[in-house]
Amino acid sequence: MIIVIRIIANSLFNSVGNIMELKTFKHGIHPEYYKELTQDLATVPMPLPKQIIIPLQQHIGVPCQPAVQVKDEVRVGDIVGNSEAFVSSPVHTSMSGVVKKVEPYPHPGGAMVNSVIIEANEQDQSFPPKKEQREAASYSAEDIRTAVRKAGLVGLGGAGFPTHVKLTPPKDKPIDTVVINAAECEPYLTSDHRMILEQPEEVIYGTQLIMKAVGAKKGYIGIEANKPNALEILRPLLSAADQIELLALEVKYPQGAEKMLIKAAVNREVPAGGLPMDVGVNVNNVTGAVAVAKAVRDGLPVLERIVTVTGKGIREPKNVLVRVGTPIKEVIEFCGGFTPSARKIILGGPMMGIAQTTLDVPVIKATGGILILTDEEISELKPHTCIHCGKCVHACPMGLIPSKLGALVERELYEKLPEYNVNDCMECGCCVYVCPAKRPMVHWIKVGKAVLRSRKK
Amino acid sequence: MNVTKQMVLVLTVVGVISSLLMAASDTLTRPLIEQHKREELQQAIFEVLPEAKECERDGGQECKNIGTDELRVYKGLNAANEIAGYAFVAEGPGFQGTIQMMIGISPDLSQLFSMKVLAQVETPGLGARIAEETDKKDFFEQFAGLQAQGMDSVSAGSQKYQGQPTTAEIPNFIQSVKNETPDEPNEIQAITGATISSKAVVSIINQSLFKLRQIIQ
Amino acid sequence: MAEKAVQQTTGIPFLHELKRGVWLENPVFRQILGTCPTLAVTNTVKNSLGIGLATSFVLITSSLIVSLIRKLVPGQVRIATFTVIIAAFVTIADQFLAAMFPAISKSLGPFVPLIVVNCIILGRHEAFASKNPVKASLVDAIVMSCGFITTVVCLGIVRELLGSGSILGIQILGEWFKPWVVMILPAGAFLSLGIGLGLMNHLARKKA
Amino acid sequence: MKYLTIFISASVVNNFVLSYFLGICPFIGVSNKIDSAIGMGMAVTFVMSLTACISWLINHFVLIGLNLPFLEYAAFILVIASLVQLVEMFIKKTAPALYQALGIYLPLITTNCAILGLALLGVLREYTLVENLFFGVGAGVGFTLALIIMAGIREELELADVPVSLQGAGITLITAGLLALSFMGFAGII
Amino acid sequence: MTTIILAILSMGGMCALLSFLLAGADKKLRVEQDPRVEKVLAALPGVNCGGCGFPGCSAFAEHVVAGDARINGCAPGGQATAEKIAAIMGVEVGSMEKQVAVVLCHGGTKEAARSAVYNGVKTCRAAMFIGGGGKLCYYGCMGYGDCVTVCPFDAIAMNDNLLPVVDPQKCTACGKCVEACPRHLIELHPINHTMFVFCKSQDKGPAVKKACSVGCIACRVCVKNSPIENGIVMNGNLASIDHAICPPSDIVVEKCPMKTIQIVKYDLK
Amino acid sequence: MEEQLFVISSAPHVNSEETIPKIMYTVVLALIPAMLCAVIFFGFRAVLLIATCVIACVLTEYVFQRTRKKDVTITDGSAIITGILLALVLPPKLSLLSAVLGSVVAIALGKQVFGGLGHNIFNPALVGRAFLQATYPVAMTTWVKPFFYVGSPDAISTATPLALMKFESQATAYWKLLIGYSGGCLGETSALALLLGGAYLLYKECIEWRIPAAYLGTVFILGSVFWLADSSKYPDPIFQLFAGGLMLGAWFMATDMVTSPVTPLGCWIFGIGVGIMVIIIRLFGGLPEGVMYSILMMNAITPLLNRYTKPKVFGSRKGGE
Ligand SMILES: Cc1cc2nc3c(=O)[nH]c(=O)nc-3n(C[C@H](O)[C@H](O)[C@H](O)COP(=O)(O)O)c2cc1C
Ligand SMILES: Cc1cc2nc3c(=O)[nH]c(=O)nc-3n(C[C@H](O)[C@H](O)[C@H](O)COP(=O)(O)O)c2cc1C
Ligand SMILES: Cc1cc2nc3c(=O)[nH]c(=O)nc-3n(C[C@H](O)[C@H](O)[C@H](O)COP(=O)(O)O)c2cc1C
Ligand SMILES: Cc1cc2nc3c(=O)[nH]c(=O)nc-3n(C[C@H](O)[C@H](O)[C@H](O)CO)c2cc1C
Ligand code: SF4
Ligand code: SF4
Ligand code: SF4
Ligand code: SF4
Ligand code: FES
Repeated sequence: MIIVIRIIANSLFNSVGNIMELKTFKHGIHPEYYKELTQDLATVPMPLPKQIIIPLQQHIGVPCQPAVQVKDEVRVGDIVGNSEAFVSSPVHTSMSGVVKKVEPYPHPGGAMVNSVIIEANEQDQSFPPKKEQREAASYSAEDIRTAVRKAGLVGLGGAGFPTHVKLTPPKDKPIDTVVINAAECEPYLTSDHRMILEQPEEVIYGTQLIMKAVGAKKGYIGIEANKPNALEILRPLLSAADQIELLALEVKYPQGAEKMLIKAAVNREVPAGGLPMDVGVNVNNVTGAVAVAKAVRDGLPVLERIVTVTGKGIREPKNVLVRVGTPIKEVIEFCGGFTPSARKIILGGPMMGIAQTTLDVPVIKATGGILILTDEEISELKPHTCIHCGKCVHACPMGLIPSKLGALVERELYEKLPEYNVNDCMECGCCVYVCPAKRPMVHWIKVGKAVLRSRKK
Repeated sequence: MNVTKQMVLVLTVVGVISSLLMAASDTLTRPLIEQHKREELQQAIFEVLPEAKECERDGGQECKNIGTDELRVYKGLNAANEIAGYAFVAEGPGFQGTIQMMIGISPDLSQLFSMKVLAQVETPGLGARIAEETDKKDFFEQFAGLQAQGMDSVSAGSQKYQGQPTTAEIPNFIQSVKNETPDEPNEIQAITGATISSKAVVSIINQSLFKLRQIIQ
Repeated sequence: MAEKAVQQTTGIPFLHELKRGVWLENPVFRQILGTCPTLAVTNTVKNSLGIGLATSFVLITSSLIVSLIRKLVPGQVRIATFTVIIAAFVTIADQFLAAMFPAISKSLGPFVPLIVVNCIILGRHEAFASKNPVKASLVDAIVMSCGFITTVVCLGIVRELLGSGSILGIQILGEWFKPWVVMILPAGAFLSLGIGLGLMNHLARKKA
Repeated sequence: MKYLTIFISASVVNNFVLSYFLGICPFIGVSNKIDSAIGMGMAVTFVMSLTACISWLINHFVLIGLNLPFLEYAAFILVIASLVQLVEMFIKKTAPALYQALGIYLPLITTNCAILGLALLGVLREYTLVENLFFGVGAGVGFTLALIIMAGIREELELADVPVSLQGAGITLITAGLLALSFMGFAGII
Repeated sequence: MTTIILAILSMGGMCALLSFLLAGADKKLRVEQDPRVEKVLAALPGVNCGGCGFPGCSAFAEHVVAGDARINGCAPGGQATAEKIAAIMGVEVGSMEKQVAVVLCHGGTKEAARSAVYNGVKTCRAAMFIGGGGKLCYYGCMGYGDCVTVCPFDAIAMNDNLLPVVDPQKCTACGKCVEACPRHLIELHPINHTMFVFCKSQDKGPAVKKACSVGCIACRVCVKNSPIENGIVMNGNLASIDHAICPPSDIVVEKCPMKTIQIVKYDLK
Repeated sequence: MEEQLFVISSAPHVNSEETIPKIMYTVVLALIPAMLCAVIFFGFRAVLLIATCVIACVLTEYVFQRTRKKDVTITDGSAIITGILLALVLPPKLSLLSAVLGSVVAIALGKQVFGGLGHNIFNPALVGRAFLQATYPVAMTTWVKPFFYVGSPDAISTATPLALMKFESQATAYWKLLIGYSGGCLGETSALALLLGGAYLLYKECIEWRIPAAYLGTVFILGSVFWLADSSKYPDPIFQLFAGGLMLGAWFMATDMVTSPVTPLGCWIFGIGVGIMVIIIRLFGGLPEGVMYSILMMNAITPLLNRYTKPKVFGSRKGGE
């Protein structure tokens, strides 16, 4: 019932939004969203697991070296892996216990990654209490960066780029704008949405801290128009002095991709092959902003996160507060287990998430969702030849010709790929989604990029 | 021998010998070839001028062109060595390319005797039927005995095929009709499915007749 | 190939060479040479024969000469020399046809002179006659000519049969058959040669 | 207007490759990549312009002037072949970049029937020198056009599932046939 | 008669003039280049057909010498020309010992355990991105046959067990498959190397056992039974044969508990 | 649980509902009004021709795919469309044997030699028609009056509105053009039925709107220019739009996705090019109608259009990187 009302409210809001001219970018797609499965379910904390697996690489960059040995005893928040390299981020244990093993273990990314396996013990498993909130302006940029690095913050929007690196803009690329990415354009996922609803003050506080850290004068929080209650809850918390603006974004995938978000928010185009800082913008995920707030104020590392467990393949879809390192098997069991037709386990959303072969993999910092698809939802891959319908060309937000890219890789004509700008593809999947011939362009593009990379070497 | 000398020598010798051969062969064949040409022309003239037995000669050898370079005209003579009619070569654009015809006309320029297509590149089975002999009545046979006076002088300006402009001054000496049987003595029936070629033939003849009259009179 | 062929002409039967010219190294289908006349004048069998024989005449005679003088010609004037020789023979053939067979000469149109630049001829000269003794060159020219004639005549048969229902002007297909005009047009030429080439490759691959 | 007509007729309506069957061998050989098609096309256009002028001069001053019509073929091909060879040597020495772009195609062209065809047709049609030049350039442009179109198609066909036996020359000829079918639409324009 | 004289004069004149020009140009404008180009060019038929994909024979010759054209790329020339070019280029075919590609994995569908149903692009390269194509072993053959497609000589085929099999007769050791295999399972070996460890897994024994019934579990039995000292050594978790010193040994094969080590028999005519 | 293997594949893990057969059958549906008009005006003959072409096309595709040992995809509907469209562009009185020949050529030479659906360069139905036009030029230009099957047997032959205009300078009334009461190919006569089908396709997003927009727009504008320049010599633009095969071509044939560009700019150029070509052929060529040839010619340069009209890459400055 509530869902029905929600949908009606949403569509009403959407039409209002249309009149207000929602901000957006060109092209993109409108997939089914299925957010109603979990968007109104308050986050529930999960009971502590017996054993956690902390992969020593949960970020883009240099992997960590183990900082503990087998049989060491660790306490919640202890660093278990670290690296001297700048583009890297320490990992912490999210539970107190004893190190059982340090060995390669299945990772959500698909490979085997060196991981620290910790068995919980009787020690205190709670986090340090919340500290007094200081004015964001009272921190120095350096303080914020140090705190963020120490807390092992990485981009929580999925990519997992170390946050302290992003908060250290080079001198010649001054940042004037911070955009907080709360678009959550991936279908099904609602963890960012819940985060805003449940901790709105932290969102604002985190935004202020990030603005301070990069020296930006202006902040935006971009939210897709299908989350009206998130917009409502944030609006009263903002004062004019904050220089933070709420943006209602058109509901369109991939609104949350940073280049698209920047285009929508400040109408700047990140140059091909460039980064947001090239146009003076810093983009951070909303859950990441909250994490920044907690890291700076409380010194709290990323020990737990909200994970949306959803899809037709799960008995009880939920938003769960999970400790990093928890095997997804336990999360799934907490949500009532699979329905009989469950066939595909995806970490992340349906458009960009990664299908898993095993339930042993742990939840990591950037895991925003566990999606379980059923037999009926997964189509047998039988790609037809491209019929040149051009739908993928119209869908591609990056202005590429996905049909050509796919066909070139299929015929192994890799040397022609650069002419078609293969490296500008962000693998958003819009092209594959719309393709009537069901061609797996993204998969081919991944192969093509890899081949080009290996040839360059 | 140095290379330069060798190059010059070899090429020159080869050139000299081959030109010698060609010239020799030319000397042998040229009379024959010219004879073929003459015969061909003569044959065509006699074919379109049924009564002609002889033509006005040019120094006793070739049929003499009494027209211009643009419109070649030959005078046919009958057994009594009287004028049996004129044969002229009409040429102009058809559907695909140039159509060239030999046409025989009575001495007073009022009646066509016959028409023979010398060259054309129309579509086989379609436009090419202006020249083809078929089991049905041949297109070109219609020209035998056709009046070439023009029954009315409606302008030919509405014809839309391309190429040579059919200026309004040129009267419709002969005309083509489509999908009906011709009922005037200066009308012929167009080939079904090849109206363009048919009209082109008619228009070329009209233009040539126009010039012919200027030459003869 | 060259050395081998020399041995073969003396030892191995001519049939083997013939197979090379007609099938293994067929100038049109295998080497894609001389396609222009193959396409342009194969609309009737008669024309095909005409162009085939004329080309063969030039190929054989000029191969003979080229092979004879091969040691004398320096590299830089090779092409010029060869073309002059070929042109001479073509001119003679052309004059001969015009004098003796005016009808054929007329229907072959401008393609007799173009034998001068028919890639087969210069190709065989460069590839073979200019490097081999007279006898071997003659054999090569003869078998290549056979290959060319066979190909154009086959194509001529197909095109004339489908395009006019006749072969050598003799009506073969009955009244019921409405000729496919397209076969005697440029498009039909391309299509039939393309399909012919496909069939040929198919057969060759099956054999292999 | 007359020049324009000659140009359009030679380049589109009576395209050398598609309706006169001239220069088919290089048309099949060098149409597999657009880049080489463009290079070849420009080289052909250049040689055709050159040929148009030279053949006219030879025709008027040697063949007609001295009444030696039977030397037509030999004289044309001799002069064209040698001059192209000279030009090739010249740009190879003086402009290596241009040579890489154009010159490498020159040897392919000397002995190509489109060139001689052009010279002979020009004589047959009794063009003036300027008309002949337009005819030559038009024919060259037409050749280039056909070559580039075919190259575009063949690059696309690299991605296609053409039966093995037809790959290469076979499918190129069939495509040329279909192109010739569609160029029939121009019939009667000029 | 005048015609003949005129013809001779004009033709001879033109020939003389042009050959003079050409000769002059040849002297003045000659461009130095690799002498092998000339030689290759001389070996080519000179048809300038463009069929090789290069614009003309001289271009083809240059590319052959530069090493980026196939030696047998000239269709009109055929096999004989190819042989001549090979001789000029010094590609000595006979003098080198024949090598053959060897696929170092025996974990086909029957032997290797599956981890998932792979529903992606059916090439090994693509499967590498998606859970290794659904086999539990992270090191073994994925069975989508990139090596088969890439072989220009049809020397590799997939068997029923979805393992690639090399036909030693057809294999020319061109190395295309070695490059193609994303798991680096294929190596070129002289035909006198016959005993191989058909596994590349670096996993520890128990993990290998779970993943595959013919994988190397690092039990060191082969090392102990090595016919010669250090003929077989452990390289991490994998046995490694030093072909330079270690002859094939039936005992080793027999003793290997997983039947990972095998001797191949080349049947060459 | 443990025993069952999960499915793995690359992202994205969800797809839209659209499939090739769905698109194809939508087009078949959109062709129904035109087919109905054909049957009304030309009677049972129309049914026969359409059925013959469809069956011949589907059979040819089946045989070809079987001999090549490829998956047989005759149920995807593309061969059916080719058959219907080929039938719709044939003269009503064409013999069924000729129709079969056209269908075989359409599928074999127009589609399968290139590798089948998606790989063909030229529009197969038009390849079939162009082949027939060149093969049987007379039969392909022999027209009958609508309702010939109820009238008296004589005087049934007629000319198409365009031929009447070109060769006799006779105009045809607009209402006749709209409902299709004129001579012509089976399915081209009724502009209204075709517009209906086109609108449905637009609504279903099965066709790229830019192509018919550019095509019809160009014909209208160029037609107007010539008409305004000399209305005694050139027909008016409305006539240009509704006469001949333009509507059928613009909505159903130029829009064939396989043979038209994929890029938006390419589609504009394609449409404009076809439009210019039609006007040139109609006004200056030897033929009264040029829709077929214009589309085939632009098909030929579609690969070039795709190559040279790549969309602007997001974030690229002028002229790419
Ligand atoms: C196709 C695509 C869709 C994305 N969608 C989202 C999204 O919905 N929400 C989000 O926070 N980040 C999304 N991202 C990631 C952002 O591009 C960007 O990495 C992130 O917002 C940066 O913030 P972070 O470093 O805090 O993660 C998406 C990326 C891509 C390529
Ligand atoms: C008949 C018709 C005409 C249209 N005209 C336009 C138009 O002129 N401009 C436009 O932007 N969209 C127009 N549209 C909307 C397009 O269908 C489509 O929404 C738009 O081009 C989106 O394409 P894109 O994603 O490539 O930007 C039209 C749609 C139809 C059905
Ligand atoms: C391939 C082809 C070839 C044609 N060839 C000719 C031709 O040679 N002569 C001609 O008059 N019309 C030719 N046409 C034009 C058409 O047949 C044209 O519709 C016809 O001339 C109109 O005449 P009608 O009113 O008698 O049908 C050809 C058409 C096509 C498609
Ligand atoms: C909008 C649309 C138009 C089509 N038009 C044609 C057509 O004109 N001719 C044709 O043979 N197939 C047509 N098809 C069907 C299909 O695309 C055609 O069989 C392919 O070109 C064969 O590869 C069309 C399909 C669609 C969706
Ligand atoms: S090509 Fe890349 S960027 Fe474009 S739609 Fe496909 S996945 Fe997205
Ligand atoms: S959406 Fe699919 S079928 Fe359409 S053009 Fe793109 S790849 Fe081809
Ligand atoms: S390429 Fe490698 S992984 Fe793929 S089939 Fe061959 S050996 Fe196996
Ligand atoms: S690709 Fe080369 S090395 Fe590998 S099997 Fe084939 S021939 Fe041998
Ligand atoms: S025969 Fe004309 S180019 Fe080869």
